[in-house]
Amino acid sequence: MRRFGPVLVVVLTIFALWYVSSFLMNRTWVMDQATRAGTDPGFSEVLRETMNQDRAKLPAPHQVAAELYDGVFNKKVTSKRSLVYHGFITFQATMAGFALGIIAGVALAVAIVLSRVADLTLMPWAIISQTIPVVALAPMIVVLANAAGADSLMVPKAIIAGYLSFFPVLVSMVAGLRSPGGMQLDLLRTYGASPAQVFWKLRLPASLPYFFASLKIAVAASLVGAIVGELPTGAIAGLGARMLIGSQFGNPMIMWSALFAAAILAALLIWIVSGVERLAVRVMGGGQA
Amino acid sequence: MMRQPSVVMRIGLPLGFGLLVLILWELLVGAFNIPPAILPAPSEIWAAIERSTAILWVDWVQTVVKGALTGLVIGSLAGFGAALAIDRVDFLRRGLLPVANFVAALPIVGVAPIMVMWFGFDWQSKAAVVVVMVFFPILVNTLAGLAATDRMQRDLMRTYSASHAQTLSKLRLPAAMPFIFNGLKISATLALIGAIVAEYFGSPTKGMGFRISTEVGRLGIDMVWAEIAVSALTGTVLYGLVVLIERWVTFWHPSQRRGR
Amino acid sequence: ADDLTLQLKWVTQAQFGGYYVALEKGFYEEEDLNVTVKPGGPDIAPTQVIAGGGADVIVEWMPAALAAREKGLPLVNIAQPFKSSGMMLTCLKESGIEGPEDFPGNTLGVWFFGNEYPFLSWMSQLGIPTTGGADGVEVLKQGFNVDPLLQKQAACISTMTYNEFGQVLDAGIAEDDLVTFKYEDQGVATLEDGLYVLEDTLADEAMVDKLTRFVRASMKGWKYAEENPDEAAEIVLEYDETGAQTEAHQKRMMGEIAKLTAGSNGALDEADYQRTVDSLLSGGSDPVITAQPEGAWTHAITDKALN
Amino acid sequence: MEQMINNQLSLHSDVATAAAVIQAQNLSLTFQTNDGPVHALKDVSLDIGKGEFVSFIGPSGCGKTTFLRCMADLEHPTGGSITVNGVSAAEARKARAYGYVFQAAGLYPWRTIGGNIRLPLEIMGYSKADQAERVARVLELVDLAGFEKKYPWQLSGGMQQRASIARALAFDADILLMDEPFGALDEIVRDHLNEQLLALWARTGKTIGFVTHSIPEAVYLSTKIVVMSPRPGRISDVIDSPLPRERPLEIRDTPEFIEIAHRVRDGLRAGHSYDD
Amino acid sequence: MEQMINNQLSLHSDVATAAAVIQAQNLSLTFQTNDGPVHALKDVSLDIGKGEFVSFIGPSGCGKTTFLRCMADLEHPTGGSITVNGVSAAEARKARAYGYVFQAAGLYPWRTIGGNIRLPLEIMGYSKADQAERVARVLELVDLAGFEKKYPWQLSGGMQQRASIARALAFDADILLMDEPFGALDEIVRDHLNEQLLALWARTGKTIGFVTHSIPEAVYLSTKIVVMSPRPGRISDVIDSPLPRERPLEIRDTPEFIEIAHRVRDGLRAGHSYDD
Ligand SMILES: Nc1ncnc2c1ncn2[C@@H]1O[C@H](COP(=O)(O)OP(=O)(O)OP(=O)(O)O)[C@@H](O)[C@H]1O
Ligand SMILES: Nc1ncnc2c1ncn2[C@@H]1O[C@H](COP(=O)(O)OP(=O)(O)OP(=O)(O)O)[C@@H](O)[C@H]1O
Ligand SMILES: Cc1ncc(C[n+]2csc(CCO)c2C)c(N)n1
Ligand SMILES: [Mg+2]
Ligand SMILES: [Mg+2]
Repeated sequence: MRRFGPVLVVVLTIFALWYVSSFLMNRTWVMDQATRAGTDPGFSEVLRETMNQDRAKLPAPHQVAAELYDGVFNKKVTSKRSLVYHGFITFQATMAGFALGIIAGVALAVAIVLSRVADLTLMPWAIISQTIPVVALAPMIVVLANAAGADSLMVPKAIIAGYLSFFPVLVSMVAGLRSPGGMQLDLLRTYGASPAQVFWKLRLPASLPYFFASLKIAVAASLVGAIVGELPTGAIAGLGARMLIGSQFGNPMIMWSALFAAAILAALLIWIVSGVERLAVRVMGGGQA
Repeated sequence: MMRQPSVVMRIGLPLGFGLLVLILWELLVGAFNIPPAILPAPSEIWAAIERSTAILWVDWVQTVVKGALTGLVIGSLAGFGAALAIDRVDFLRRGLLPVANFVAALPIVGVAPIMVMWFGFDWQSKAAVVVVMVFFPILVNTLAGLAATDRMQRDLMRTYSASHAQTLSKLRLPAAMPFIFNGLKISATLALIGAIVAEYFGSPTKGMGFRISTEVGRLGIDMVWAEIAVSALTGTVLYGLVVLIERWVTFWHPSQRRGR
Repeated sequence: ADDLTLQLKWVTQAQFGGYYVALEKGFYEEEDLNVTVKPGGPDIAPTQVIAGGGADVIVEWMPAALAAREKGLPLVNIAQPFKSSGMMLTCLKESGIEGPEDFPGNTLGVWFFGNEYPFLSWMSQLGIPTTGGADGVEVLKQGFNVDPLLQKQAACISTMTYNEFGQVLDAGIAEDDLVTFKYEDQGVATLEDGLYVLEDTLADEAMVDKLTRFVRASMKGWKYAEENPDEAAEIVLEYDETGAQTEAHQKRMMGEIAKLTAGSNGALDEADYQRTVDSLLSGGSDPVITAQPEGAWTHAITDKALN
Repeated sequence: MEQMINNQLSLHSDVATAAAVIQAQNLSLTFQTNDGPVHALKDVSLDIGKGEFVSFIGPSGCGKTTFLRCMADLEHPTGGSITVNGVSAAEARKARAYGYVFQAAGLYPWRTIGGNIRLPLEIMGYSKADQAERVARVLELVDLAGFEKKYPWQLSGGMQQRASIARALAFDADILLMDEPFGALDEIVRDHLNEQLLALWARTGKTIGFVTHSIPEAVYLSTKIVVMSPRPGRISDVIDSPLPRERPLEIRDTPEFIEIAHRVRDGLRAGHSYDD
Repeated sequence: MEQMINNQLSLHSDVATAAAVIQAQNLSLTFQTNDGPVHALKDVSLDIGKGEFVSFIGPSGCGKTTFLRCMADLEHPTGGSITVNGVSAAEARKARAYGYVFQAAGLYPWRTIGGNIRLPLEIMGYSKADQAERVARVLELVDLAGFEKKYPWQLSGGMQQRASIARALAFDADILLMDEPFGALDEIVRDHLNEQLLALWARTGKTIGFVTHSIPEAVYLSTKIVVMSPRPGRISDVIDSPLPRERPLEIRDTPEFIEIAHRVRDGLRAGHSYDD
């Protein structure tokens, strides 16, 4: 209770604010409609109307909750109306992109740390790569992946997700592989250790805390990438596609529920990764704090 | 230990690499006869840039100056302020932080249409998207930074019986600066991307995101790349600017000084 | 069976009912074709997909196809299942707009991404600048939904008879509260959903044969969809993998689409083509296309397919 | 033995209470750690009179730092009580009674040496002119004149340590608590600073608590030497020095000095497990 | 005075060269820093014979660490030459001639104490059985038996320091270089480890280079004491100890001991600016 008390209070406060905002934001539409119909609704009527609008500017919390519950629990998980189904499709692309991002990030970091030239040439471009809007590249990635003969829609989605997630891994791994101080390196020099030994016995273990710390950011970035990638891949399935179709076909509740489902999925992924991190830190004998 | 690379190397090598890629790109596009609708050659992109500087400028002002920078400033200040509040009131830390965490996980693709619905088509909605995007990195990094003082540094302040404000201004904020700048570096790139993506969901007939999404449909891929180039250049300059200010502000941090 | 890929212009919906019916009812199979239908979406330009080799045939609007042709992508119309245009501008009556002469000073929502050409040529024919100001119209790049009208961010928005217009009504705005301008009625209609291929595909005998069978089967699908709109809508719903579409909406869309396909046997009507081209050429200072296109359409396929 | 110490302590209290500045009564502090509780201090009682120079000596981990931190209200005892100037340690801290020198220098890297020394003066609201004057004076005192504008990381470890001492001396705290302030210094510098510290003490009449690992240092400086032993941390001996307040360096060769040093060494040795 | 030292040095060289393990000739090392060059070592010449125990003492920043690092090829001299076992320092390093104890413990936090000690053994390819046997032996030697499975941060500073000494003793290096290894330890533990170190030295006949700030420690341990002075870092005195190799702790009260200590102190004092 001590732990959840504050969260509860804050969440309740947010809900209260949310309800008030819902009322205020949705009222315009209700009043407009009344004007068009030539009626003059009382306050309680307006209140009721604002709380249950199909196309609310800001749906009330209970509406979103109901839609989420419906999408998650009231549908067979294999049904294409199930949020679990779409969440899983997005999850798959996220994981594929995450793996791609980790591999690319680690590989680049190793190259950058081992080679001065790679450092000076690649690092600026890694930064520049992140200033390019993915949405602009996405269609080209889709077309090129297509042209390269990838017939699964997973491939371009995973590439886009990987594109977003490799960077945090790269930055952290570079910092981590460089983290051993002068004395730690000198120690191995006095042993006449080979460069490979320095890498395996010092740099790599020293980088692991940095690596795990970056995974949380990377997995969130990967999810965003997967969702962004679901728009130009034909918006066929996945949370991103559902958001878009919900919005396009005048069913914003579908969009809101997909949006919250995505946030919950992200929270879940981050929570799992943090768990893995804690476990790894324990195994690595860390946890000084 | 390692010698500091000269400025020539630091600029020449990445530039050389970039040039190499451009040349290869140009040659490959020529050799494989790749249609410009898929991938225009760098020379064509450059031609588009020269041809459309006026349009590029208008788009840049709309997206970068009005959307991204406004959002970046507001979002950073908001994140910073929230961090100070959360830091001051433990109740908020335990209550607001998990919620903020959750909000940060909302994907931009979903947030953008809502912001357009709420704040209209013009730059205000783009700035709002940027605010949402940069708020969290700044918040988290500032909080981490405020916690980055070691016990002895804080105890010293205790022995002086310094007030909360004094401890903040003389110890914790200076110590937090490296973290805050890390957050700013992330935010600077996010801000651009956020402003551009938001334009996909409704915009006036100018802006980098508007141009990109429109020109793809018109097969003006050279123009798309021109905007991408402008975006990359802007992002890099923005990032570099943050790095420069960081150097100046956190000169004392070990990462900013080699040797001693 | 011969493989063939069709890239749609937008997401799975009754707008493309004929192709889905042909797929579901086995009309393609009967022609010994193995057709893959790729839905579109925002950020997918069918012209770019076909240029990249991602599709053999695309569904595209003629203005975008001709504009791409001028950009050097040699697209050729091989069939035109849509006879009339479903595009219109829908305005709130309370905005005070009664006719095109009332547009100046107002904000209008327009789809871009290649869909803006009909609007732009209409405005240039009306002589209304699209750069804002008191005598011009303020143009908004409209997103994927009808919110701008509901939120009164624009006086008018672009709608399709078969899709967005219904959404406006569903949202609770009565038809009486709306003023609509159909492009057809304004005499500025341009040809919509046609089938396009790259020119060099037509030089290949085997491909021509394949396309012939494809068009034949597709038109069979369209006829079936026109006659059985509800079943066609059900089929479309089957293929919508997002599960976000509703039956009512797709049934209505199919009904409206049937009105647009009515009157086309699949072959391009040269007069319609010329009207479209003229409209696009008349864009004043900034026409969509600058010269009469050559070889932008062929009857070669439909002639074989429909006889 | 415990009996004896207690006797001695209570005896001692009677003498000193009149002007007692710091009074610890049955002080205990237990840290809760993952491996179980650590009894850093257990039933420690001690009185420190006004103007005394008290050294704390004992094996690593016996609770010297913890004791000093309790005095300065940096650690909250889990048992017993501690009063400073008749009020609680917290109130004394808020009244800015302490100058504290930590075991490590702990200078703020974003401030110059001068800026670091100025820090407490800024916080306590000294005037600009007063600040400048004081900074110059204490820099002189620790032989760092001319280094005012350097940053901490531009100085050697020993110089940093001296700067942190200067920082604690810059303002007028009644009580000076120093945790191994001279640990990083070589013998010559150490001797020099020892002399300086004695002179300062004589001049200002501050009450000083001083942790050290060096027996000669403890004997040379103190009016009272507190020997501590570990697990749990407690006081094993309190030695009142008979040496005069005036102490030239040569006093270290006198028989009295050597005798006290012997007693301290014996007390220390008792805290270790080596049987030699 | 300089003349005198040089004389003494060259004289000394003649005696020791026969079995010289480390020979430094006019060694200089200048660091280029933002503030201009720092002359850490200047024209330093020294011969260390096989089986000698050489202590380096001198004020903070006089170049002791730098000199030791040059011997171990961790720093590249900017002038002069250094040979180890007749080959260059780099070759000697690659031949794994050194055991080095750094000024700070520098244990790898992700390895247990046992794992840290095993590190050099893994790198040098000792067999698993041999590794286990050696780890157990050196842990015993530094009184850390039972702590093999603990992580460094679970140990006090002094214990960490001892673990790092164990790490350097685990493998068979001819030359042991120790940079203030006992700095963080209290006097009693220090005495104990001094004895242990002397015993180990007597048993193995290793050549030892040892940096310390403590005069008694230097005199107690060494066969040769090198006194250094700063700015620029140079050798100001080399004292060959006449004390016997067998040294009980009580030797520290003998007149010979006190006399050598005096000479070291004088040499040290010359390196400081204090005029007392
Ligand atoms: N924050 C803490 N959490 C847990 N245990 C602690 C903490 N601080 C100190 N200890 C433990 O309390 C005991 C006393 O520590 P303290 O720092 O007072 O020793 P000390 O006498 O100052 O030693 P040293 O001479 O090494 O500085 C030690 O066993 C130490 O491990
Ligand atoms: N990497 C470096 N860059 C620049 N100057 C250095 C570097 N390392 C050492 N110095 C300088 O060289 C001089 C000698 O340093 P060194 O560490 O050898 O001193 P020391 O005798 O070991 O001192 P201490 O007793 O404090 O350990 C010092 O003035 C120091 O500031
Ligand atoms: C950027 C962009 N905006 C809107 C559409 C909409 N659109 C394309 S075809 C069509 C007909 C009805 O569905 C509609 C509405 C788009 N494709 N791309
Ligand atoms: Mg301590
Ligand atoms: Mg040193």
